Amino acid sequence: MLLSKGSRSVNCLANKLMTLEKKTSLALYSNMLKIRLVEEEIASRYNEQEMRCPVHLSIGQEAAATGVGFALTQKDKVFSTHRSHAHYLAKGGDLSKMIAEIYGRATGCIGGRGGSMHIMDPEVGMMASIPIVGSCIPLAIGSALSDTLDGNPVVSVAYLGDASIEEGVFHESANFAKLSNLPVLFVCENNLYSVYTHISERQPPRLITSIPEAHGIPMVHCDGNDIEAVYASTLRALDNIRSQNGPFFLLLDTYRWREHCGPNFDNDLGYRSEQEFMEWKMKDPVEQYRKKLLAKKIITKETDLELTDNIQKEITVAFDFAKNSPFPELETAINHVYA
Amino acid sequence: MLLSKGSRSVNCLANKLMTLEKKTSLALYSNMLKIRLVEEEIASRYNEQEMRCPVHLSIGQEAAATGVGFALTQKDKVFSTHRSHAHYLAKGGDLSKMIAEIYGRATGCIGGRGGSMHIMDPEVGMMASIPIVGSCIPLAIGSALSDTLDGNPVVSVAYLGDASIEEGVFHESANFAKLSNLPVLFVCENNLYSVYTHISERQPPRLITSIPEAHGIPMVHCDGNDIEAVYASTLRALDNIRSQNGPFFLLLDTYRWREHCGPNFDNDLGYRSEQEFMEWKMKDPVEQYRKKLLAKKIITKETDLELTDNIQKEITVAFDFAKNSPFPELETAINHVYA
Amino acid sequence: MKNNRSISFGEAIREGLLQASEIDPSVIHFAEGVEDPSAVFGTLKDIGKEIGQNRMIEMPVSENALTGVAIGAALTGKRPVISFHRVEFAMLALEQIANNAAKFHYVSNGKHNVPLVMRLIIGRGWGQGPEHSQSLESVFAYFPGLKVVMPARPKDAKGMIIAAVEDKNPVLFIEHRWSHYAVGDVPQNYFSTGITGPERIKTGDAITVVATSYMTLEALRVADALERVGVNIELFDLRVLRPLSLEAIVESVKKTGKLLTIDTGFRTYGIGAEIVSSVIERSFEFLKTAPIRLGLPDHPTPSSASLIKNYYVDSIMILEKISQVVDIAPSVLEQLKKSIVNERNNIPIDVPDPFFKGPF
Amino acid sequence: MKNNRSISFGEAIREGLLQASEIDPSVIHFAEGVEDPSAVFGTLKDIGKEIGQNRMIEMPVSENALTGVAIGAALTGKRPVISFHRVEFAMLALEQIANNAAKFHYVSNGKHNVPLVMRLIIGRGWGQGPEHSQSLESVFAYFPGLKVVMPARPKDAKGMIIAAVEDKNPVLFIEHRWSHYAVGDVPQNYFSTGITGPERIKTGDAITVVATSYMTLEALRVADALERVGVNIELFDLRVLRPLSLEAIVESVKKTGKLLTIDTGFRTYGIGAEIVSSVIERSFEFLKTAPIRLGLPDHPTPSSASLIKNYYVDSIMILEKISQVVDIAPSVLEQLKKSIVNERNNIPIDVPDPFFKGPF
Ligand SMILES: Cc1ncc(C[n+]2csc(CCOP(=O)(O)OP(=O)(O)O)c2C)c(N)n1
Ligand SMILES: Cc1ncc(C[n+]2csc(CCOP(=O)(O)OP(=O)(O)O)c2C)c(N)n1
Ligand SMILES: [Mg+2]
Ligand SMILES: [Mg+2]
Repeated sequence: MLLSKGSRSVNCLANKLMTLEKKTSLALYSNMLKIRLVEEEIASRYNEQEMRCPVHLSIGQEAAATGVGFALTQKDKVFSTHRSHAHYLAKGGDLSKMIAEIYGRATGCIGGRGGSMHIMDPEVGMMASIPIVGSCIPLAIGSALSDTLDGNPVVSVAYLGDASIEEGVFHESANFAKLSNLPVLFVCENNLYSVYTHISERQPPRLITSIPEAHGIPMVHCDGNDIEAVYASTLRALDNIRSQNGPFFLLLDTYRWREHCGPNFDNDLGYRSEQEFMEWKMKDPVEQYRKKLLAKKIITKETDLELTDNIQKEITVAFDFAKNSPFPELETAINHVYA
Repeated sequence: MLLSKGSRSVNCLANKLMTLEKKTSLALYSNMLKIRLVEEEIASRYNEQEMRCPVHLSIGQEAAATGVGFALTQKDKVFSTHRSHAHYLAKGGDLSKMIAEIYGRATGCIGGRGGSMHIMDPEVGMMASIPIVGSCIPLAIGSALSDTLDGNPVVSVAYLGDASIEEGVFHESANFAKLSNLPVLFVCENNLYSVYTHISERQPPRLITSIPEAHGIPMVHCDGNDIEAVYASTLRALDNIRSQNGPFFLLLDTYRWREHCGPNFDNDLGYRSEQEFMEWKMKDPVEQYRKKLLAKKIITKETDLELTDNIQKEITVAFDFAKNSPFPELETAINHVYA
Repeated sequence: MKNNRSISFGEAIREGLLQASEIDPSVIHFAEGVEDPSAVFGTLKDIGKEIGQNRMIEMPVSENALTGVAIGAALTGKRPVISFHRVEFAMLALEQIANNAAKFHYVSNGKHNVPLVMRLIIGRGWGQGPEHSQSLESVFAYFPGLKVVMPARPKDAKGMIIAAVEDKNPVLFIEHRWSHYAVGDVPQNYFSTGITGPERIKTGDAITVVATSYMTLEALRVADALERVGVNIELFDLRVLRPLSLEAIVESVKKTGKLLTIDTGFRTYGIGAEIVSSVIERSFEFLKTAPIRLGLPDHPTPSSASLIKNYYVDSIMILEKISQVVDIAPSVLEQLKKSIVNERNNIPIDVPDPFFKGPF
Repeated sequence: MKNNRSISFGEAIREGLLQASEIDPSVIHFAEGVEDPSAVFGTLKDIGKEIGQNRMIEMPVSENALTGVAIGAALTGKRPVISFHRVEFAMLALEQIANNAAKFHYVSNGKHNVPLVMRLIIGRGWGQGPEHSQSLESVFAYFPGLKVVMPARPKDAKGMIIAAVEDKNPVLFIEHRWSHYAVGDVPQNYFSTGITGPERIKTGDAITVVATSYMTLEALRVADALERVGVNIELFDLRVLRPLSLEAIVESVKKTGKLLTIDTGFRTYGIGAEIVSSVIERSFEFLKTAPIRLGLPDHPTPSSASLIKNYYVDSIMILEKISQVVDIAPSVLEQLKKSIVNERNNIPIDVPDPFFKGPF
């Protein structure tokens, strides 16, 4: 199991970056690499037209999901958006079930009913993915309320894109989460765009950080492409939340490499510059971390290749599983309207 | 015309309070006094059950509406809430048309169709009153957008209660107003309560001022019971807006004396303390200003009595007008579904 | 000890909620002013004292998010009851209701349940005006996955609110403000009616009448009046708008050959349209006349009481409609109308009628 | 020079919007990505270049407020056109739509107008799934004060979008994503169809068929097929759902004695229910069989293509329904079905059909 979490450990939880144990670094790296390779595989197979649903890939944004997901316990609950593959995998999701879901198969995590935009699997705490912008946020708050009433030391995570900040429901949710001092971690992946529109055309020139602050919610703003920074910030946030200090907000700067929805690159469209893209590509979270671990000798070229190879095999198995899985029976379409 | 605006003039527009001309002080006072007396009259006649609609009175909050309304020009546009009487009168509204509206008569400003919760009269720039919390806010933004596109130097005002801050639509509106640099004045009358619920049960312990700041909107927070402070702050806000600096936010602290909806006092219910009420009653905006003007010899006991008397007469005329007005014809109920 | 006693619909709601909350510790309450002196028209009065204040959750004026919060809590083991003073406020939360509440069980392939109760109160009277008086059941009933119920009578109020709380699905529980005043016999013990309907509340063969919510009470008055002159109508209280079960109504129409539906909301695109269309499909050859629908005319509610004289459907209108398809001597009709007018006496048009006292 | 040329429904929308914006400087546009490379599926493409970028207003992802902003602009002299990529996003704005847009003219006693166009696009196909595929016309059509239109064919797309922009009232303009691909003759000049409907697009006496939006195209295919075997159905494209005008349909039913309605949305509580109920009231004695309704079954749209085989109404289903009440020899029916299946060939179930080419 590449997404095993047993090896997580932290030596220092101060404001600065901690020193990670070798095992932890390795696990972070392999989890992130796996997400990258899975998304690349989806992209390369998408044109076969067998994944018959919109896909929103996280290529370029893997450090954010991985750093957060790795810091969570299995009991913590995640509520995600249209861009959920990475969140699911980082939460310990089952790769085969995810791919099967995208292929619309009965063996998908929800039997093919939702497809890529609705990945959910309550068994691993992937409570929901909701493709309506901002709509998952209050669900996370409600989940946190539930656990608080029951005395469960569980954190609920609301993932949001930068556009969610524009939705009223985010502010209403933040207000209530703080008012009720609930164990909620808001994770904002700021990739600068909503579809083709840059944040500067959607939000006034003020810092996003001012928003959680206004609601009285403590926050950390960090480089979302630096997986150790994300991991450390998340641990710090979780620590704060678990000490019953109420909600916390993580702002992670990152960048989506491919088109908003679909498998292709789209810089040719001109909504963003090649230069901007290249600058972010230099900050490739996977490549950066690979270099770091090579330098630290935590991996070697050989072990890295081996790891890649193992992951690739796992991915092949998952795609084979999906493609060989049956479609859901037509008669079942009417099931589960009511419990 | 007690609500004449000709006399407005300002000597000093600095951060401190300016010195007002005598005529201005007098006009502010008489406008505010009129609002108080009108609302008292509504309260005392309400149990006759001829005003057959919910009424939300502004008794105790008159300085806010008057100070803001007096600073506006007639062309400026106001969008109000369920608690709109004072906003309308302060905007130069017609007392008789308002009372007739509350009495459900054909001579009401909108023919009795709306009643107290929908007071509107576009002719004096009272564009709308909307009883759904927060719902009027984006309308003001749209109005400001319209004037901006047309190059009209007009300000649109969005009135809001403290509860509106909790509605997502407020945040969405603030974001867009700032993004588009629109001439909008947000006026938040913080009377601490939404119906029976204190703000501390609805919003976390952070300053309301943090909210507009987060959206990048400049603001002034002032004593909403000090009419000169409100007036001066509004002028400053308008000045800022008219210099094309975009939206501005006024936060006015004030207090509602009577029940949320209806004519009675309700401290006996226990949702707020008699002591709190008395503390605010000491800050009676009308009484405070009366004392100030007496001290300054701008009014005397005699001229004050005379003024009160004249206003009372005007009020009697308005109520008589309303009560003697015809009801709208039943057949007209189906008119104006479509333009 | 008598198990039944006369209480109002509003009191019955409260009693049902209290008992359900006592029995099931996962029940939690959300409302604006959840524990304020009015406590949602008295229906939540002192419930916190009995079950613990921590289960009474004050809702900021943030209807969309708080509906989402309630859904989130429902997904994770709670049975939230969220009470809205006016159904209109739920328009702000439609996205949460129609997407998340309605579809979670379906989309998750049965993995998630949303055992949520949303109480939505329809305002009426005393100049509530266009934005505090709407009947929006047609909007909500459109979505599969939601259950939409509209009890009319005190006993149902209790039995159905308990059923709603016990249900594993999102139940929109729509209460008409004027039903709140109706008084009738209600058992003291904990009981559930289930989310079931329609209920036949008068048996007859003159015509089949299907009413929703408060309109059931107006129709009942007509049924009673007609009974006195020997005309028996078959009256159904629809109770459950979704999922819609029309067997009993179809059977009735096969007997009577005539159908009248009465909506609380607009006639056009109202609930009656679905009932008429569905019933016709299954009883066409039995119909003697075209089915009739009553509901509000196509305009918003004006505030002035003088403009609503012909707006709301009342017993007189119902009686007149029935008389168009059922044989009633003109003199008898006039006499019945007079007696109804007299019963109502000179109560103004915009205040509820004290007529509605059980047993229903 | 030919004034007509074949363009797609989507192109027709764009052309209508561009011409209307050029003629009336008060027209302004709102959308998320109003000038992005996709420009709302191409329908706003380069409009800013023609009329000025300042009239193209980028909407933050704040549907509720921006709808309110558009209403506020409409109140104060503008004619805003607000385009939503998916009708679902408008659920967030229902309060603004149903209260402010729908009621301002009424409540203000005629003082305010809200000349607003809201374009709401219904998604379908390619795994759009439960929250990007809904047909919500029933929800909006419920509110007096709104006009709700659903054009089906390219020429109407242009004529009706122009009519919508010219109208003094809030017009919800609902476009089906699959209609966007339909191609047909469209005049090049500026013209308005008015907000009028229904339109009779096939004359016949076998049965009256009333379809909305994209369903009109599926029905048209059936009408054409039946025509070839000498069966003529009378097909109406409803076009305008509110205000609803049913005269022509009633007259038709008096002639044919049979009625079939076809909804894009759910059958239960769908548009068809109102049509059937209203038409029956006015043509009961002419009806030979119970009216029939087609629409979506009572469950959300699953994403997997394998689950939607029987979900959407298509020509084959329509043909089968018609054959239940119209005399068609079984062998002829089989042959027609086969020819339709052949026409569609092996296009997957979740992509639009290239069949829909005019002239319509
Ligand atoms: C309420 C709503 N409005 C609009 C959309 C269309 N939409 C889908 S994804 C998206 C972009 C959201 O951007 P962001 O939140 O920054 O997430 P990202 O795609 O960048 O990860 C938009 C506008 C939607 N799904 N829901
Ligand atoms: C969306 C919505 N939710 C709830 C209500 C019920 N309501 C009417 S007035 C009011 C209080 C609003 O408080 P605030 O905005 O502070 O204004 P105030 O009454 O204090 O002037 C509430 C909750 C409403 N009208 N609209
Ligand atoms: Mg983004
Ligand atoms: Mg207040």
